[in-house]
Amino acid sequence: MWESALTIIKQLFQKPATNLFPAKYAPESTLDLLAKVAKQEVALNPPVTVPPHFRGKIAYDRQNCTGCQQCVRICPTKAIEFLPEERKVKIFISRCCFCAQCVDVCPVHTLAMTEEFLLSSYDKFADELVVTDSGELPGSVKRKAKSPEAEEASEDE
Amino acid sequence: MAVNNTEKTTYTIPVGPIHPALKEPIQLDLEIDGEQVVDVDIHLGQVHRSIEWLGMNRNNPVQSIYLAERICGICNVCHPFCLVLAVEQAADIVVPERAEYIRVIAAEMERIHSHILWAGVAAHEIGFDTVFYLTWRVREEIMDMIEYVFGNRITKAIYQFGGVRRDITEEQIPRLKQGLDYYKSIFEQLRRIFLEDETVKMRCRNVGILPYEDAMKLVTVGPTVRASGVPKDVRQDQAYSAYADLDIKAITPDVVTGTVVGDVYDRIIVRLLEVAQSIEIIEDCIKNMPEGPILTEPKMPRLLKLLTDAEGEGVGRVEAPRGEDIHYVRMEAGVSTLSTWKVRAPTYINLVAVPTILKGMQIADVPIAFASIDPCMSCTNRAIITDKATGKKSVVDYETMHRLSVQKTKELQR
Amino acid sequence: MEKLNPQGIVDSFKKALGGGFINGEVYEREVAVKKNRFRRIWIFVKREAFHEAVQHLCRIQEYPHLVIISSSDLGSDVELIYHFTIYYGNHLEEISVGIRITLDKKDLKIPTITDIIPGAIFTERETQEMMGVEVTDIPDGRRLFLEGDLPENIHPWRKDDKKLEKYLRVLPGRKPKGKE
Amino acid sequence: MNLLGDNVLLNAIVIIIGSGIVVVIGTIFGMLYRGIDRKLVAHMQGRVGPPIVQPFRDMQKLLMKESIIPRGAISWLFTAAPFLAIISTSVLLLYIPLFGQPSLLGSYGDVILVLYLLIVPSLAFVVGGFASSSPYATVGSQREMIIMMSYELPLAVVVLTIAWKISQVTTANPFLMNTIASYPIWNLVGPVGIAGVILMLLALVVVTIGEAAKVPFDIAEAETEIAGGLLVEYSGRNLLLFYLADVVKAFAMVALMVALFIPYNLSPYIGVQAAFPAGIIDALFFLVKVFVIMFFSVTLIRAGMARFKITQASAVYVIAMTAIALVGMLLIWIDSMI
Repeated sequence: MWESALTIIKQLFQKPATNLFPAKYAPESTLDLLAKVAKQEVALNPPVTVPPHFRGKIAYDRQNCTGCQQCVRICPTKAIEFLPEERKVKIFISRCCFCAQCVDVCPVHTLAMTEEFLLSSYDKFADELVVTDSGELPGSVKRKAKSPEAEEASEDE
Repeated sequence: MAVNNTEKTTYTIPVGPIHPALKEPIQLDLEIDGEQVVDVDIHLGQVHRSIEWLGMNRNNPVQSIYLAERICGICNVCHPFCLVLAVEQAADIVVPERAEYIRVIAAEMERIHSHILWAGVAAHEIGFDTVFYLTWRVREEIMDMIEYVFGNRITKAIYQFGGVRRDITEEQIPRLKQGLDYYKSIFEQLRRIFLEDETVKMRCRNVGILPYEDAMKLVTVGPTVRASGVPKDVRQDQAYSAYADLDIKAITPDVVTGTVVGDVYDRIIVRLLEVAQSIEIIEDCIKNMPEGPILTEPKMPRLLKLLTDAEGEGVGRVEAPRGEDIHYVRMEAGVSTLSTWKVRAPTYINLVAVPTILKGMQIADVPIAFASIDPCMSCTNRAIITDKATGKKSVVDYETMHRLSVQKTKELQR
Repeated sequence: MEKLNPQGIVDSFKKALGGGFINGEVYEREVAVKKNRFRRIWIFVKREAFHEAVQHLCRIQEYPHLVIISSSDLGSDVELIYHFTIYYGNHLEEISVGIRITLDKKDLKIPTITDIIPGAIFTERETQEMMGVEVTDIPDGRRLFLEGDLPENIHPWRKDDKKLEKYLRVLPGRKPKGKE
Repeated sequence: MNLLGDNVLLNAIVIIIGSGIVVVIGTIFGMLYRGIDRKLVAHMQGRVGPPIVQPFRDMQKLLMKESIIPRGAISWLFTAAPFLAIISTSVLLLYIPLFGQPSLLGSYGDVILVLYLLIVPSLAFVVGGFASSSPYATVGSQREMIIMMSYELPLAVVVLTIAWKISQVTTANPFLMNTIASYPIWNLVGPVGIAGVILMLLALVVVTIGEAAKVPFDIAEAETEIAGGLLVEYSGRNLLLFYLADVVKAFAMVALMVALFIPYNLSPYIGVQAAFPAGIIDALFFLVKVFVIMFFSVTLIRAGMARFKITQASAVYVIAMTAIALVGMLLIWIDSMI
């Protein structure tokens, strides 16, 4: 009994461990709060920081993609849809299971995992949940240079 | 209402299918007489998701790893570990030693977080919410370590046929060591809170006893059987992966109390000591982890081709936090999916022992006695059905099937 | 009975079962850096000698550890494997013993072993409902996982059982694919 | 306030309005103390916890929610029970001296009536539980009855001892709440008696948790065992009435503890004689006293212990607490001998 009694008294005066994201208490009306946040009158408490290799939302460098469909074939939840006419892909984040298998398998490294994890939305097919193009990726191998990996990957199929 | 013929009227009190204590989709029909539990009947199948069927029909083996990972929210290292071991035996893939060590580190980190999670839930079952919050706050440290090393708190996506997908680099090691030291420093306080608190002893001593004989006869596994004195532990008996190099000894309660009663209190002892054991195992693995590659076949197309041509069968047995977990896999040449995939989670077998544990208990003891086998229902249920239909012969498309089920629910409500 | 090596166990089975014993296989494998041995035995048995085989295994070790019954559909017949392990309890001593029986699809019956190992009740009930194998004089033959409203004659693990397609929910927004 | 003198009509009106005010203020402070209690327990557990006005938000939410009556329940009894609970706890407030002032009806009712009024809400809970025909509620009601009976014993022993001690000192009716408030027990006993009174205080602290139905003794509404026990079928307005009854009963019990053991007022010591400021100071001092008692008897123990089983709980009351109370009585009796 005394061990827990000691701990609770100590904790009474220590800072609580709860992370107060987004606000300390539930607001009277969430819409007003979000409106104020949009007008920068109120700042939300930041969420818990994520480590470097965190696997969050996918980023897709559309311009560099060769349309080899390896990612479409390997995706466990069939979250990547191939667009035959432009030979590009579209990724549905609502179905994605964040396993980063497509990132590993892509021969030209056009896919990468960002650190964004606030992905809630009312509509499965909303814009922020369907990744079509997220621009230049730091690590992606330029297609124009026809890197050796790309050739070796294509004759493997 | 199971009314039996004795003059004393007993009535059935349903615990489940969704019960605030169990938080798991299982239905226990307790037949009680006053406050005494006379008989228990178990109903399963409320959350069956046809994982085996998907593995046999839709997914290629690599995709099935991520399916296996989602069999259970807490123990999501043991299922892919089993599947990977089984398929490697079937397709005869050799795993590099460094990968073996990283796999064991992942498994032991999961055991620490799973046991501490269970300790918190057990404290909540007996109404000791302060300890519940304290334990889950202590658990945050291991979750941060897992997130730092594997990228995600829960779904670690580290297992691959023939090794692991990411390496534990040199600069990640200090963060791991710092976390382990934190656990060593706080372990003494946790032990005192759980094992020396009068109210915990009052609620856990001589509650939910599983005698040695019954534990052997009912083939229970994991901490539940070790608490009854049976030294059954797959890491010790049939050492797989890097466990063969480490000398693991199955933990039984007589290490601390000198006697074995086989009740909830003993299960707390076994699980707490296993957390300490896991800490040592991780340190050993980090110390003598050999250098070298982490994946025998990094090229995915070639790996898929190798798996499709594989022929044979394999049995993967792993000591999950809740007990022995086994996957039986059979592969046929030319078939891209696994032709047979049998998953047996530890709770599946421990459930058989639940009636023996619960008989004679008071209702107040049922949640803690049942939670003491650390049930994980999502592991145990894995079959088929997603929608109801009235068995019509013609092909039913999605809309009509939906209309049928809506119509059926209306009938039930009337 | 004192500890036997894997080959010794196979011979003792052959002696005990006589005609019912079809074949015995020993499988060994090195594990991890220190190359410790990992051993498994497959015993192929006829259905008539099956109950006797389990009793013989109980003579080798008083309470063998029954892991699971796995069943696979091989087209014309079904193969049941009873996964046991014996000599558990000390370091690297455990041997897993798999007793395998092939049953013809026309008469899928197997005697129960709950009289020897009461813990086998759940896995027998699951084999009964998933594969359609009828376990004779099983103490509690109710369905385990597929309670409720699934019709009785559906056995999900059967390869030839296409009644299941009807229950498949096709993903919204995607046309239903052909027969999977 | 002895208003019996002049005409009866005026007197009745004053009492009606007075009791209305006392009940409303008592409920508000009861809710505030429940909010403070939850906030303190949260911080003890390392959490931030809800704001102090959370009980008022719960009330608001429950008022909006629909009140469902289960098909198998005895509907009239099911809805009558919450009203019985709230009425008896409100009346309880009228008899207990609050905010340092003598209680509104102090001269009419005495301690025995207060003890009786403490039982009626528990009875209402039990009747509500049995009326809702759910197996969980039935088991919950059985437990509530057992707990109710077991903590009556130590409570009765303590109150009788205090009344007996006061009767030795004055000729006025020792059971009247006002006489108890005017003769603090601590000044009447010698050193040996002080030990007895401390023992009795300890027994009454444990009884307070039983009355407030908090963790070690909240077996009747054990959420993890019988899914909310008594109140499992209640929702909306009915649940709100039970919630208010529970809050007010806890507040009244702690106020009773203050009246029995710490009836002192601060104003004489500071020398503030004028009626109005003295009243304010006494009221504030009363609130501090209630907070201290609530912290040590309910909050601290609720955060530090696990829930007992029904057998253990009644054993604690019938055996342990009764023994402590009896030893306390013995000491006081011996003290009066010396």
